[in-house]
Amino acid sequence: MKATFYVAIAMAIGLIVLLGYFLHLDLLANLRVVLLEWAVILSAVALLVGTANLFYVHWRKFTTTQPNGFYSAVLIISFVITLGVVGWFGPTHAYSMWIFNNIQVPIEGSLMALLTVLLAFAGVGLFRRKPNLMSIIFIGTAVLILFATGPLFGINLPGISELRAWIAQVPAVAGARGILLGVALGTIATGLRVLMGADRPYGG
Amino acid sequence: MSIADLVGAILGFIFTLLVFSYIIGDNPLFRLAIHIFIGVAAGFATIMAVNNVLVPRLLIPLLDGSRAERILALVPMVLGWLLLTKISPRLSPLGNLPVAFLVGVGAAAAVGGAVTGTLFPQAYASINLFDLQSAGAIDTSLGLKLVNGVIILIGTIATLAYFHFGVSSRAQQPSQVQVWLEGLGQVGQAFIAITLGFIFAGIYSAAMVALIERLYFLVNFVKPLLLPLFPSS
Amino acid sequence: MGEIFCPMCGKSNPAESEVCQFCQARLVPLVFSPAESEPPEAIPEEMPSSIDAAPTGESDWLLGLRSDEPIPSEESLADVEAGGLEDGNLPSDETHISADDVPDWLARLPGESPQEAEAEPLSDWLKEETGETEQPPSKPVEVSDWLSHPLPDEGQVESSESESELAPGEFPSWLEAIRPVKDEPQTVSVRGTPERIESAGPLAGLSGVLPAEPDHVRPRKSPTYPLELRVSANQRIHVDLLQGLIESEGRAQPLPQRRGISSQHVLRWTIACVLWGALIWSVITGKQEAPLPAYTEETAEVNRLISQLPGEARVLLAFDYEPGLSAEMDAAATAVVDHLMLRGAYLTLVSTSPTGPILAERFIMKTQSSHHYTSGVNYVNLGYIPGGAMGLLSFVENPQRTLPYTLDTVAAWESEAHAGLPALQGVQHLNDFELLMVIVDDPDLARAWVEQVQPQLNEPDTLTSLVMVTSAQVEPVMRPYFEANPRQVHGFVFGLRGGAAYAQLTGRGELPRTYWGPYGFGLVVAALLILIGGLVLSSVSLLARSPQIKGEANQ
Amino acid sequence: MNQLELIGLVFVIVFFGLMLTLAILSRTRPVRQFREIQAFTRLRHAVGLAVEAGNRLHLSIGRGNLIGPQSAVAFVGLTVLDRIARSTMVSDRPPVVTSGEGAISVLSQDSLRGASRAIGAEFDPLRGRLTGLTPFSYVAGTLPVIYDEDVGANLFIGSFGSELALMNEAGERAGSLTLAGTDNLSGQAVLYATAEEPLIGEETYASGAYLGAGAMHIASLRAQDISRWVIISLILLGALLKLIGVL
Repeated sequence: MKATFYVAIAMAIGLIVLLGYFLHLDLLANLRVVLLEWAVILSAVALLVGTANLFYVHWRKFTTTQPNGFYSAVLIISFVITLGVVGWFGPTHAYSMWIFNNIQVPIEGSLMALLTVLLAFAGVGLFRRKPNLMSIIFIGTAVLILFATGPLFGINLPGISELRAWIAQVPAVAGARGILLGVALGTIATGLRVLMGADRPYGG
Repeated sequence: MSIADLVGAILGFIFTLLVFSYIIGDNPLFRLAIHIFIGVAAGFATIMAVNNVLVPRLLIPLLDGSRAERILALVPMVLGWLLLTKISPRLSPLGNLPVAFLVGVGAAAAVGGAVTGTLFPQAYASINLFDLQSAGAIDTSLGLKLVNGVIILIGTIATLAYFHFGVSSRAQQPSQVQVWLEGLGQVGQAFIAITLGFIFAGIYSAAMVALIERLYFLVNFVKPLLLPLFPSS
Repeated sequence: MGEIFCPMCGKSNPAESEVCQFCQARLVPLVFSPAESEPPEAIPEEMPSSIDAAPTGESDWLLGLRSDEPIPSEESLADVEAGGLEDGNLPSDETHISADDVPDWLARLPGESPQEAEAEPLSDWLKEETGETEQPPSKPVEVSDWLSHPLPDEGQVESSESESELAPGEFPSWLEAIRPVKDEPQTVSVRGTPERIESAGPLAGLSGVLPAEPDHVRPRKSPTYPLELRVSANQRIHVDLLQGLIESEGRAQPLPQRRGISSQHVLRWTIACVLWGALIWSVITGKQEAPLPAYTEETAEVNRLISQLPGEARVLLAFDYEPGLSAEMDAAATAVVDHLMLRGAYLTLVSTSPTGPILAERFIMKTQSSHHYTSGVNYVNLGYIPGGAMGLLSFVENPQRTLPYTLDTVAAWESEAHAGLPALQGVQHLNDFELLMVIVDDPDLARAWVEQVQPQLNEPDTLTSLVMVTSAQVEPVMRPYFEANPRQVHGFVFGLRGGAAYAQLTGRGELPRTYWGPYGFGLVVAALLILIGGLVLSSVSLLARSPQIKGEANQ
Repeated sequence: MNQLELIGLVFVIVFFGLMLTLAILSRTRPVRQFREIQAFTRLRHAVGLAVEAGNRLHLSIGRGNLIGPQSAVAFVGLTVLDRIARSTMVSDRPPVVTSGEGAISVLSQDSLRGASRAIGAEFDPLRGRLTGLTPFSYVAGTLPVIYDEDVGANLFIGSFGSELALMNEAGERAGSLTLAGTDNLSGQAVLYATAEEPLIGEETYASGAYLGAGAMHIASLRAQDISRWVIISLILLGALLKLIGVL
């Protein structure tokens, strides 16, 4: 009985929000705005639940002296310090900006920089892993665009910029559009399954 | 450069090297850096959620909003408390109501967003390629626009056809339609490979700029320390 | 002349004989008179005293009955317990048949006396029957129960013969080995007492007849069967092996340890050394000066739109990218925002990601410090719009209700209560801004901005333009919005290439100029690495696989 | 309601009706065959290995915002989690689930709890984890799970960006199978090059049907196929009418 109650809640709420996309009735529009407002607030509360889960997992790892428990302690300390400084002084204060500019941005930038090696390594090994026509076209296009994007030591290969622009405007757009239309169909099917109660990720 | 900036630069320098050491292999220094990073990122995200959502949209209306605002804010407050019970495995079933609420809104947003935000705009854009009247106004050569339009149309349809899942049950002698579908799917695969290859090059470019920015930071940090050693350069 | 069968050897004797002429076993029970009987041996303590004391009121006939059953002596019980059937201590009467007592006529008979049966090995056919291997002489042969029964009458001879042909039931060695050593229950076994033979009435001569009067029930502990099997060393090994197998199933197997250094590691290090070495050299020497790229149509459109902005224009600037891509996005947007600030535009900063507002502050401090823009005066930071695309929709429909305060929780909008901040003077809706600029790194987020903002821009007599500064990976997804008719996005700057082209147009923007040289050099080196590396690796694997392919072709 | 919104509403209602009809028909008619997707074949094999050989399965369901279009691919990840948890929960090494958004991590714990209750296994709250609150910190927090917890196969099904390359590459270094699918185009470009078994575009949304999650999943996949050809016909017709100037 409880499960059907949750299914009814999800269906009713979902139906109101979905109809709000297509029907512009004042009552429906206002109801939809209020429901969205509550959903945004609950999303923020869910973020706090997630943070509690993150804290609990690492706390257990540290207190039960599992291997690598030291790193969990480091994570908890850095989390508490950041929470204290940014919470007390505000996110745009000099101290908060100091933490952001000297810890978060350098590390995220470095992780992104690692992709130059990881993606090149994947590109080199792709044809060996999947020796088929699709891999050849994929690698060929990627290498051509890399050559055409930056300056070629000042050499201006005739037509390479125009070829790059054409690939960007025609075949790449066609493929992207087809993939996006397919993804949209899959999204509609999945959403409708949840709205009709066939899929119930809640109520566990 | 103030002391805080100097300490900050040293910290940034060390963290950059620790993360770059991952290329050699997963090592304790890399683990130390990413665990500090996860803690800092979680701290910022938590404060932003509280400052930008919970305070202005829940607490302020509850504390000094109008009567209507207070009543409206009571419902998310109760649902919020119920959702917090998900932290404890024992009380967790109490939080199923707000979760069902979120899933209902999420599913509707997915369907509504897909239809109005992707399906129709992309289909409409494919049709608009052949709006030759307006093409004349922007003095693009008509022939080239038409050829490009036809190629984009074929590419879009072939890509969409490639994802077709159903196959005829008579696998031994596939019907004519199946053979034709197979061919169209091959064309679609080529277009998918070009699109993903182009995006792959775009991601690689972004990573390259990130690497160059980090290298400039490292070099500019080390250069003043080494300059006294090479007065001539 | 009737006959009577000896209960011990089963042979027939004349009805009137009291003792078996073959094995001297008594055929007729002894008649007991109180004067002659011996006092009963010490009854085991566990026997409840109530039985000894013979409950009062018990009638004489009962006592007489009880006296008929010979109470086994302590020793024989012990024999039974210790020896068990296996050791040949067959429970029998007090008399024990010794070799001397066997009469000659019996010795000549083809049948065997128990002793000879023990000594003589089993005949061959019997071995096949029982499938038994050569048994060591010490192995006891158990006399099956059915043998001990009295032989039936003349009429049943045929069946008896067939029974005599039946090999005495004998346990095979493997069954013998796993029979419990001490499996008899600790208590006195009822089997120890010889069965009564009816001497009167219609059932005369039959044994094992259920007594009319109920037996008295002795309280006994339930038989416990200790399971210590007699197992040979070989079988012990097998049992241990089996046990090990079963236990190992329950234990999680450690995954195979990854080999220290593999060819993958070497390939990865080679790529890193070549690529990063080239870039470090380029960054240090600064030798890679290269001409900035020519501007493209979509970039020129952005320049045109900003150049046409009126003085003190209101501009909405969205910072929707992750800190990881801040290098590319800062380089792409520096020249454009610099141009905006040159025009004296008032900026309103928003974001749909939690780190966006702080990235915006960092961008203005780091790349635009020369313009001395101050928060709350020249620009206002409204913070982060939660809820992704849905939150964006509510912001587009009603910005004041969605973001009422700045990041520092100051009331931002103009209302009766407060004057609001200069950057938002006269702004109520999205189309009150002269320009919307979105700096975004994700294709889905970029599309969400276009889809949500579209209705506002299509309002009649709206002069608001939408331009985007995006990462290079977003180009194929967003370009169609520029080429649509009417244009949904009025101008684009794609990645560092677009940023460098814009810097070429304005003649300003230090960051893109600095990065452009090493960027081009790095991309070429990477492209060559992927191309050459891929070809080499594929040909190596093809060569390695060709013998295998040839081998399959020959089969 | 303008013309486009009316067409949108009609399309959703027709799609919904199609799904219901096909689901009801599938009870009486033989089930239609689907083309083989190599990734799902290897996934079923990996699930079998997880039960017999005790390899742990690691499922990561991304960082998409639950109240946005990215919620659909998160629901697909939760469906795959439910299917896998039911068969591998009793193995020596039960599955571990990571995610990068608060609401999705709450749903992943619910799915694990529901699966444990369905097969009578004990639920361990540590199996469903949030590893980071921003995209890159989520990936950085997932790397130790891939390396340290004897993972035999990694499944990344959800909303990911280009940072997905770090997780795929870590899976390869750890010597485990990586199977990945996402709705984001940047994520798809990266996973095509780095994942052993990539799911491109719409294939990610077919996970439920290929893993036997129920008749409605098969019906919705067939409804997608039918509406695919309806959209292709509308585009062709519209282009023709636009070319001759009618539209």
